[in-house]
Amino acid sequence: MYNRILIANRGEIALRIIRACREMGIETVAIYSEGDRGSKYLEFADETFCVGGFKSADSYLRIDQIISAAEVGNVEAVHPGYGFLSENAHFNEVCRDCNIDFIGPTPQAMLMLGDKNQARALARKAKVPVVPGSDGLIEDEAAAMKVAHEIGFPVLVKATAGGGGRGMRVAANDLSLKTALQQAAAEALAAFGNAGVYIEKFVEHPRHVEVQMIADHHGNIVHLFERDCSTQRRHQKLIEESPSPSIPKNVRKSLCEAAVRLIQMANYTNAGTVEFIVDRDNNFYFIEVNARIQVEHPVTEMVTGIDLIQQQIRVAAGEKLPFRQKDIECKGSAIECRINAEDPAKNFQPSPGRIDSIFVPGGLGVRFDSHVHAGYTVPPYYDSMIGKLIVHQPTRAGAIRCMLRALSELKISGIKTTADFHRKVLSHVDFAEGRIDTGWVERNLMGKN
Amino acid sequence: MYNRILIANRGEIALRIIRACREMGIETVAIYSEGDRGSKYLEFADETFCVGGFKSADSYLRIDQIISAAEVGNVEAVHPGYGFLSENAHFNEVCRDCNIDFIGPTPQAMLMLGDKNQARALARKAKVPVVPGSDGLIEDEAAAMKVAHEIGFPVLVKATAGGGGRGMRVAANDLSLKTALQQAAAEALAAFGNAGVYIEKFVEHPRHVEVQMIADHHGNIVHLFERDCSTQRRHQKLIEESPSPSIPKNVRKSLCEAAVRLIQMANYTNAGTVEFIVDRDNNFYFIEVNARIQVEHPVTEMVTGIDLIQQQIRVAAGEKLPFRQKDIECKGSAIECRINAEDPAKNFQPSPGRIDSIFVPGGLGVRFDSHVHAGYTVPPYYDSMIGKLIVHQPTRAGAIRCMLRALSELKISGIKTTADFHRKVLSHVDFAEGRIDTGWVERNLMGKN
Amino acid sequence: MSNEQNESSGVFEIARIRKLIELLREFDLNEIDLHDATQRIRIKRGGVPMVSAMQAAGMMPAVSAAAASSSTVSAPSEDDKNVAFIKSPMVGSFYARSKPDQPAYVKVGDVVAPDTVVCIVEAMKMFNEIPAGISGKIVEVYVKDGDAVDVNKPLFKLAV
Amino acid sequence: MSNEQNESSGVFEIARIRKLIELLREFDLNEIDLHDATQRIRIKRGGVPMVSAMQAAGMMPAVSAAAASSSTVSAPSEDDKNVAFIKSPMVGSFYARSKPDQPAYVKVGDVVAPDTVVCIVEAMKMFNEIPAGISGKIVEVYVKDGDAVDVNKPLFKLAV
Repeated sequence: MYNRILIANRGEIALRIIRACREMGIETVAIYSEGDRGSKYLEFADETFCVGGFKSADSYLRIDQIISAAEVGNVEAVHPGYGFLSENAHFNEVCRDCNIDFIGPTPQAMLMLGDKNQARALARKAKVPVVPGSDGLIEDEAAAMKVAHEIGFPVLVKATAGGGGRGMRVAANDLSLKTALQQAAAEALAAFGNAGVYIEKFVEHPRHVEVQMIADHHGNIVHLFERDCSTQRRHQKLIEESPSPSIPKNVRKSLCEAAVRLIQMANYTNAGTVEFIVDRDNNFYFIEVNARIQVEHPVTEMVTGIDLIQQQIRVAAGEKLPFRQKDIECKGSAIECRINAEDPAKNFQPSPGRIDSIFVPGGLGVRFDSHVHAGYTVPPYYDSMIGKLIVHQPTRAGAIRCMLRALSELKISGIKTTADFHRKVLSHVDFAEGRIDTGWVERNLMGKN
Repeated sequence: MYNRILIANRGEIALRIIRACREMGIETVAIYSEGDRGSKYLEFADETFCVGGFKSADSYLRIDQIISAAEVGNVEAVHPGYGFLSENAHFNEVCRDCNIDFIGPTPQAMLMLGDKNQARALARKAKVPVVPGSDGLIEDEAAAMKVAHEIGFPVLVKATAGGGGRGMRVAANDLSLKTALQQAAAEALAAFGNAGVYIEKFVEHPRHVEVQMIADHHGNIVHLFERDCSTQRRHQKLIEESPSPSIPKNVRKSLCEAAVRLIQMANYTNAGTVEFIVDRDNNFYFIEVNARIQVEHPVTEMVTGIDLIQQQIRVAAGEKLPFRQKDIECKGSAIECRINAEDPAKNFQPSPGRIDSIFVPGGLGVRFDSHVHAGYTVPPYYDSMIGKLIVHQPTRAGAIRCMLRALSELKISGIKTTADFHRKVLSHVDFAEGRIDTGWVERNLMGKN
Repeated sequence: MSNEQNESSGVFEIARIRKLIELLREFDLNEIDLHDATQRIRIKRGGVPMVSAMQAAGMMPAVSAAAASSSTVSAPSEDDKNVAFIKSPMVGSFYARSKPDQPAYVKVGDVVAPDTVVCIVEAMKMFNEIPAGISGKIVEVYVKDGDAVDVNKPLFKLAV
Repeated sequence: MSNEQNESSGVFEIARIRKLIELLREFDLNEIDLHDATQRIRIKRGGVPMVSAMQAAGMMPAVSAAAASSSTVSAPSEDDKNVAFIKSPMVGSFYARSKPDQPAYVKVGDVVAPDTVVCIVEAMKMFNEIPAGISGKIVEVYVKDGDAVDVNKPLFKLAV
């Protein structure tokens, strides 16, 4: 097992990883930008290095500075968290070249799954259903038309290098398809420096269901059941839960089995998430693999009782998974609300600034993963998420009541947060009855705050 | 089920009860003293009444004011929490006379178990082992001598109305017995207005193990396994855990069964705790029944997944227990550390005052039940406990590591707390190996801070 | 604290603030935070979180009389020396008159003596006559018949 | 209350605010917060609480050059106009000399020009020569051979 790990991230996930390491007796080296200098959570690390300026590009994305910190800090491994360099295969490779373990999959698996077309091809090979569409990039408008007419409108135009909804357009007919192709390509070029786009069937009112996977270097692959992340705003997840309230047992079973097949086919190791969309007839289609730990991993930890960060570290260090598939149980119901420093009344514009006061919810089944505290200043340079409120109760109805209670206790002054917005969602009958799809928030709550 | 409950308590337990009620959809009426006026947790209640001045005797012990608040507040039941009036049979009775349910046992059961001699007699009847000693009060010195010589020195002189170590003396021989009798009687008279004392065998290096019980009004009695509360300082519990690390399976089984027999014999209803001491040969002896919810109830909630406060309310409202004994599982290991506003360096003298800043620990398996926050002022008038840090992990070793991690995160400035003292205990090999008895802290840590 | 304030002429007086800051310095404090019912002076060094207005109220001198069985009368506050309050000594229901068909014990404009009964607070089926406890002229009544009141709830405002 | 309000209608009185700010500065306070029933004057410095000395340094204009390959030089600070700092532009190991057998590039007392090499910071097996970036006289060296340094870590104190 490692003696010392560098955490190439910030905020709540950096603290989450520090916590796992402390419980494992592993020393931690934290990096920080000028924007996070002096943050309380850095005190919990054994050593810290400033890797650059306020902007991510000048600090948390500076591979050279981070590697230097890893060398000077004399660590054996790097945990990338999520975002920033977590899915950067080059960084992954550089770490390994410097004889520093990268806590995550191999660069090869990362590259393959990072390319949506290769991932689709792999899924087909693994007999995992994918959304019907163009196999590979669209050469020209004519080709696009041909595919669109084969699979039928509406269709989705997606950037091959895209993510988070950027470089994505829906087209309902030939005319809108033309514009969609141009816009998506332009947006993708700007955002990712890659204009390549492809086309797929647009699934209406889809639910987002993903399967948490973990695989060791000894051929053991285990799924930790699914998470339902259908409560989204502009393709950004707001609320995640496990188990999914809306898919039948048999669908759940085949969903998890499909995820296992795909991970096996990809020779994937460490933690990863296989994302699917599920249509109104409970047909599910593979979307992508997130080759890293995810923001919403705690809901899986709550229902399975397994510490995913600790398992990531053990797997990277070469240990065998301490459990088999049959040992994994999904107990009760867990829900997570992402608490963002945003103002729902102003179309969720970021609300950075000083937290004058905060009351942290507690009690049975309540977990608040956050690096903030009274007196903490939310910097304007990074993601607006300041914490994750998670509850775990024997029943989903109980979990909803517990979350509503906890949200009402989470009083933060000085900045605006999304806590009250979550209360609207959770107290809605559609949520209670598991009728949320990824467009629900826009259709039902936007412009109604 | 009730629509509205009054909470006849303050601080963390008042908040704990508010939380349970909110999750059950029950409105709460909170009472407060001038010493707690403006406390944040009161905002979470639906209505609040100031019942008097800073001192407990002028507020939280003012039965007349509290009953008035219950009537004006139009509640159907009162939850007394722990301490204050929670074991006051008179208050219990007055509530019922005013047609307000008292969430706890009947006044009769409370009175009977509140008297140590009646409780001992009852235990004998239920074939529950008790510490050998005088059956009933000691008339005079001669009688005391006689008993002492029968059961053998050392003996313990205890006040019949006593508690928390007050009115308690150890005597190793005839001479010390004489003084012990006088001191104990005097102290008991002063503290409880009752000079009655009795004698029992002094068990050396005892462990304190208690069984959590709950019984409904339909004859269903269930035990929720044991708690080990051997880590004490001057008979005050510091750390509690479940399961006990030091008793064998078979002893645990007969301990829990003995508790069930006693509760049955007493026609006891609602939540209660049967306390035992366990000697070095794992013989256990009944000590007393706490006829109320206890400070340390959360460790039982963590390992069983059962919300004890909610169950108390359901039972009081006449519902049947939703589980049978066979449904109760003890999963993993839970530990609680009482965080007190005390200065271990100054012999644990109270350290009230303003909390300038606090960082609340979080992460998987961590629960912090507290009403305090940055800017909260700990009043000097009441108990010094400001919160309870609780962890739950699959293994006891993991729970200890998790607690040490969480304690190191719990940074409070402005007042002194016992957090660091707990770290000393938890990192000691004797704790790791379950070798703690109720005298361990004094023998090993006192005068060493 | 109240003395300090009574002598002063408003929280904005620079000379006093300078004195306070010098104290802060001399004794190496983090914060000086003075307040009464309506005024506050707060001087800080280093990041320190908030004090809620409610807590501030909880610090008012008057409340020390909380559990008295006669009405509690708040010390005239520094900003307005001519005002006092009659507060409820207990939790209960407020009644301005002895019986529904009777007139109110007192009304705005009435002059009361310490032993003048000003209202009834009903608690546990008992009707407790509340004396003014101070001499003065009623200038405002804060509660109506049947209102729930608790300890130290202001009932009447008096000009004294 | 009404009296108070009328008396101090001058929260906007610049002269007093200036005095308060001077106090804030003179005694290095973070906040002055004054209010009564209706008015408030609150003056704060430093957006970020829990500020460490490091953090203060981090707030200096120089950090904008954090990722540059030349050394960052802190702007002369308010309190001492004649002092400047040479800070590390990168994470790495500090070396005062090019080779173990060589003398240090600079020592206390040396006068440096902006392009004078003052040390080496080794990062990823590369030896980066760090220029002073400013003219001045070395008055203090903060680090020793082999010390780990990170971005904006002060290396030398200069009299300028």
